[in-house]
Amino acid sequence: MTNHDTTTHEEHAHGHRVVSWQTQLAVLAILLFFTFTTVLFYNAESWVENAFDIHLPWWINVIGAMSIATVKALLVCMFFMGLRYDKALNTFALLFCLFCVGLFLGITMIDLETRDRIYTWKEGEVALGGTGKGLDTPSVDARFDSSPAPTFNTAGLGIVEFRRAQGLEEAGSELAFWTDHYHHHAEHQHAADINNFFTQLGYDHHLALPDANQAVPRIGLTAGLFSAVDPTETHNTHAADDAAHQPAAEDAGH
Amino acid sequence: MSSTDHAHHEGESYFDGPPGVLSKVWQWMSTVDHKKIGVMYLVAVLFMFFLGGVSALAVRYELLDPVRTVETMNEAGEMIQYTTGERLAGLTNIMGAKNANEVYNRIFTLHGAIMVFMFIIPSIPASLGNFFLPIMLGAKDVAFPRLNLLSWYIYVIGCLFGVFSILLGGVDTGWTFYTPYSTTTDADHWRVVLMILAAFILGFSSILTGMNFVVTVHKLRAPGMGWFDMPLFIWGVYATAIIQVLATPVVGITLLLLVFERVMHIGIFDPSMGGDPVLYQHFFWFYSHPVVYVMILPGMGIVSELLAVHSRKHIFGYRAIAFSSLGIAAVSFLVWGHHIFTAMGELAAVLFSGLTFLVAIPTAIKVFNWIATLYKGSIAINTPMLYGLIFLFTFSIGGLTGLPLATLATDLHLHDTYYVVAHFHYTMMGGTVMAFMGGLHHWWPKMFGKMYSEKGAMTGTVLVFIGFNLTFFTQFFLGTQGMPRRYANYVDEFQTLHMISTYGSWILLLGFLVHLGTFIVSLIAGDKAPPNPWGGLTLEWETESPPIEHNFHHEPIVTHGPYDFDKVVPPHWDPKDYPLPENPSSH
Amino acid sequence: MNTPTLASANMPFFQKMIFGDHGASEAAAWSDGLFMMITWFSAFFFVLLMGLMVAFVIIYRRRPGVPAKPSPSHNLNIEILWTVIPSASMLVMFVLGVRGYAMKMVAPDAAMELKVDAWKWAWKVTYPNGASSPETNFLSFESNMAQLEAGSTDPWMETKGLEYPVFYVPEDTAVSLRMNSQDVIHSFWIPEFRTKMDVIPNRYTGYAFHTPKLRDSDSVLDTSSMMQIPGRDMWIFCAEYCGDEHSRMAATLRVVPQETYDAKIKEWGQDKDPVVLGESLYKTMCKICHSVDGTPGTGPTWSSGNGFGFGYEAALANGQSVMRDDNYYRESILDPNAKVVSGFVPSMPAFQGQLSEDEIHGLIMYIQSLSDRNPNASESGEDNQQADDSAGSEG
Amino acid sequence: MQTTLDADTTPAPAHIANHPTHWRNRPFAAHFRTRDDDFDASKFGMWLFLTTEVLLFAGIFCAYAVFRMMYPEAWSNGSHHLDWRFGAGNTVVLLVSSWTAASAVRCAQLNKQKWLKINLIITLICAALFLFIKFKFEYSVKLGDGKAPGTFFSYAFAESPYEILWWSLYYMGTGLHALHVVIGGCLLGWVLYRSWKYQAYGPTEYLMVENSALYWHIVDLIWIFLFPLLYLIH
Repeated sequence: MTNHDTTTHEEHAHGHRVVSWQTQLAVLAILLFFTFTTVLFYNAESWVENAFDIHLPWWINVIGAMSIATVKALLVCMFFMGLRYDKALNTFALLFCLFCVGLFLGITMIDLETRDRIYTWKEGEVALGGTGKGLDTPSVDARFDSSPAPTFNTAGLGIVEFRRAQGLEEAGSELAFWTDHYHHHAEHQHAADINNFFTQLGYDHHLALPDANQAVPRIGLTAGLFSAVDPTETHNTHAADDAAHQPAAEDAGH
Repeated sequence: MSSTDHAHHEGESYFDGPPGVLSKVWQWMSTVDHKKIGVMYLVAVLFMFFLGGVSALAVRYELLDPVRTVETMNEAGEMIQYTTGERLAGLTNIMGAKNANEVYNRIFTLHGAIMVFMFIIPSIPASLGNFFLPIMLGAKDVAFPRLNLLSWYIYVIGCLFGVFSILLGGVDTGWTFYTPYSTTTDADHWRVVLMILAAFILGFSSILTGMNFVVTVHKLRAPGMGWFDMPLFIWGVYATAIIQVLATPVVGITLLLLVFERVMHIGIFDPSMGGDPVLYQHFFWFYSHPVVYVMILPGMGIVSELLAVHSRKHIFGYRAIAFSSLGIAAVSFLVWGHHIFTAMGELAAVLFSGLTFLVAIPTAIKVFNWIATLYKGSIAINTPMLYGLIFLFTFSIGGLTGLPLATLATDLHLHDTYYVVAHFHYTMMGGTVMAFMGGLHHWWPKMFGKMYSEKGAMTGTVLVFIGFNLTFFTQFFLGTQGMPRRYANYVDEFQTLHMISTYGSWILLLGFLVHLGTFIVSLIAGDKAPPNPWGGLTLEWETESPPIEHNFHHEPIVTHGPYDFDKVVPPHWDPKDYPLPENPSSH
Repeated sequence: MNTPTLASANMPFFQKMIFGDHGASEAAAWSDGLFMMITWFSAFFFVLLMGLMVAFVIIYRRRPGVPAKPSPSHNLNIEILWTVIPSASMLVMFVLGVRGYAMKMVAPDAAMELKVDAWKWAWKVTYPNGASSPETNFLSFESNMAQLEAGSTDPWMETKGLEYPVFYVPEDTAVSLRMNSQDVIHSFWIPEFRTKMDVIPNRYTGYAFHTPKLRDSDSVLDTSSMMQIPGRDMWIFCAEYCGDEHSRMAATLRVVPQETYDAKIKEWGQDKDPVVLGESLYKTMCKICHSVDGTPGTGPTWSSGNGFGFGYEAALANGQSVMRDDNYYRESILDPNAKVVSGFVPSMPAFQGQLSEDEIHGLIMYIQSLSDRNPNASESGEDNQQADDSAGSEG
Repeated sequence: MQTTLDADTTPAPAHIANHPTHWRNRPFAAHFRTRDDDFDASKFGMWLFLTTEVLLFAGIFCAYAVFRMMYPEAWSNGSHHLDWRFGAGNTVVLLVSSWTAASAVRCAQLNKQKWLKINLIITLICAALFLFIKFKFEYSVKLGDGKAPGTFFSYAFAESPYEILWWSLYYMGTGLHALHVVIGGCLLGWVLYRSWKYQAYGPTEYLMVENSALYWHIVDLIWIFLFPLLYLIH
């Protein structure tokens, strides 16, 4: 049986390459290393911006993360999926599919990006949902309720604005609303800062810069869209922000 | 080709089953034989064609005259109000619609959805392709026979979803499901979701069939059959299958997002939440434009077969036709934007206009080659050939009328008008359906072992040709003169053209009924078909009519090309029917 | 009847057969020319190919006992030729197409900008001075023939739902459109200008055209003065499928002399009696869904009777009921989905930001005037009370 | 060398070795000429299927790219609601599982029945771990906060009106991916079951292992891109 087994295998190995365990392990190690690298890159970038008050352009962030992801994907395809040892046809199928993905993404974005090339007024949102704001979640009877999702009347608002208005109403005042927010939700809101390696080492340097072009955003980036309160400009909420920030960071730290 | 010796043991044809109705039914329902699955597809697809055809006739019937609501004085001096021309108003209550317009909207949507998703996409590849692709390759079956059966079942389940949605009243979104209309209309009912899911499920069937065919062509060609020894039908189906595999998943995710959009307003395509309705159109047409080539490429393949076999002539420019199939498949992924010219940015519109013209080039090459094939042939005028010639006629019109649609300046006028409707029907019906009918007649003796009445079939063909042109040629003028599509009602001055169009649809119906009758008579009382009634040289003519269980008695070995009529005597040669070439060795 | 016509004389036969009339602007005429060029090009090749096909079929038809002669199976030169010729012609079409596209899309600097709003199922054009046209035309899908069939001699036989707004534009002027939809996608098509563009909810789209000079024969009926005035009517159609009344989402574009246009715009900008204002708004914006004579439509009728109308209780879809008063109508205009009447689907777009206070007031006044519980009516309270009772017992 | 050393030399019990499902007893599909043809065809078919998976997710990636371009502030706000530690943890889990899946193929090729099973079990544990992290630490917390897709959204503190799109795409992308994790887990579970019960896979018959592993790798591949797009890019 052993004999038979070995011969079968050798014949077989002739046609289909068996990848050695050393190679596989090495590939895993490289993949884990790249995962670490990309996380480090992300953290370093956030930290650099915070610590030195620099606005890194957005593409550094994108290019860094995506090129590492591409290398990782390449490794998985070549070694784990065996394309390196496989028939070229399979690689060709994958490449042609990626070509189609590229076309799909590329040309769709060309259209959506260049609507304003002749008239700038063609580019943007007229208003959320157009001038009609027809968010169709009216409060109607069961006959019209075909969706499992909650139906409610947003009174012409978008859902996000509607929920904010609701929250404000429940909190009673703007200050209570934001205090509540920074006490209970700080860990989510400040994930970038709290979870930063460097921040945890003690380099805490919180900035509030409403600039859409910076790589790391801050609270209130689009606060102007809401009439309720603009935390980047309101001194009170800043205080609440900083006060809430420290204990949250400690919580996350341990 | 291979030597098929007549001394072989008598094989059973593929549809000789066990005795007993139940066991026969079970045998068909559980079969993995590509021929049975092909026939099952044929039946299902023709049923869907019937449903889609009925809704088309209803659409034309409604448009026979414009709706006129008139308030006037009667003899007694009372003001009376009456409405004429709402011919489908009787269906309002039956369909649970709000008014006669909605009935019309639902019916044209059903026509589009059924014809596109349930008839024309699977029509040729899944029925004739399934039946003949392995035989023409000299294989015993497709690469994954069980997957093949699965994709039939998925197709049937998808159709059932669609039919169920129709029974619940139908949907009025248009087959394109454009947002935000499709996410807000009929908010009181699940049937729109059902129809979207039907298209989603049918997509799976399409993907599996495509995968199966690509692998079959790659791995199961008979010994001696190189890539350029494949019949052109195979090339067409192969190019189709590639598109099916690569384009369909995108519509899968699109429809999935649309379902979630409808049931919980995720907002991707919903402008009221910041989404972009034109993004939906990009998503949708990235699939649905390539899919029109899924519809037409196998038809082009069939026409290549018909013209070569029935004029006993080597197809002109074999490689040009084969490569243009692949070329069309490749370019089809670049041109979806011409469906969105009136909604997209100017730069992208110019880009897409240029790319769209690229498609015309391989298509033109094909047409030139087909015409050149006829040169110095020995042309038989029978039903399949007639359909081949009709294809050339109607498809040329369809293709040429596409030029003003690719040209930006003229498209702004013609977009979303009856001109587009006419163009689309000239390519899809005048192209695919004519090729499908031609292929069906061409291979009918092979599939069912019975000859059909040539007289009956010819009558049907002529009626279909006349009816088709009456129905759709008028619509070009409607479009250029200002008739928008999807209108339940129209300006009076269009009435004459609409009437001609509707009368044409009745002739078309008559033609298809004659065909149906001919086929039924053939099945019941047709003469037994010889193995090679047309003198074809491809492998399907080397086996019995109908083929035996595993297609061939011996694995065929290919020794000549599929169209070497001037070199080779076809198998099962009948000298009365097929005189030898004067100089067989001249090539 | 001054239904816009798409037909005119003095055109080449085929062009007349295809388009019915000259394109009304230079860009339109140019694209017609391009279309005809492509059509003649196509016709040439079509006739050539079909001629060859028929000739081959006849010449090389199968004759018993006569086999086909061997012939070449490919010819590189001829194949290159018939690849290059279509490619080159298509390049020409592409370039000309882009040029015509630019003519239709790019407005001259001095163009008059009109704001177009669309919703299910009506158009509204707002002029630079903020006015919008209150005028409607007895445009109809109904023809003289239908009148004759009905045996009517009344030239003003009114037909239901067949009034469409009339948008005035001055002759010989560049006009640029800035369009936005309030609900679903529509498409603003003026066939005579040979151009259309989708009207999309969340962004502006638009195109431009140059209105033609009026010809001596151009004359239309001004429904506000009931006089024939110089002018030319053109259809506006919605070309993107938008629902039930898609096929009735039409309007008239009326090209008039500059002075007529100026006078009209000035008149519309002035204050009006609220009820008259409301009625004109009704005819241009609301009529497609709401009737004023009790006939059922997409939305509830505004006339009283059967529990509808001002001053009557409305049963809502959520089981509650509400009195149809000023506030109710105001809310329903601005936020239609807040209270949906039982039996109707919530499909009305919100008109918040679309109507001025005066216009909302005018609409409510008009709605009141349609009710037998009109609080402004001069009848005594007793009559109203009686009407209440009868309505109550019926309901 | 190591191949013979590590190979499973213990003979299988007779009832397994003689079972028609045992890898030695499995014929290839009759319509192919050789076993290699059958294998290559099936693998090519699998690759075609994988391309469809890639294109399926292309829709999500395209929507992501488009809305990131249109509403950069919503996207950066959204991504800061996600904690990279869970994303990175899940990446590690999936990479390890991908490695064990690849090892499982190697073990089948070399007839190492025991290690085949161990590798498959580790892969399945990783799949479960991935889903556990996803649902326990991410979905449930976020849904609890009201950061839900569509009309389920009830989070009062969103910074941009378009953040709801971010959450919709987050749930569509990761949800669809989680669905693929489940499907891949089922495939590998089926392989494990047959391997356990019949020793169904060995040097001549490991196609099912290979194809399931390929599917699992594509799940991993998609996550390799989803992770930076959702958690790191901002």
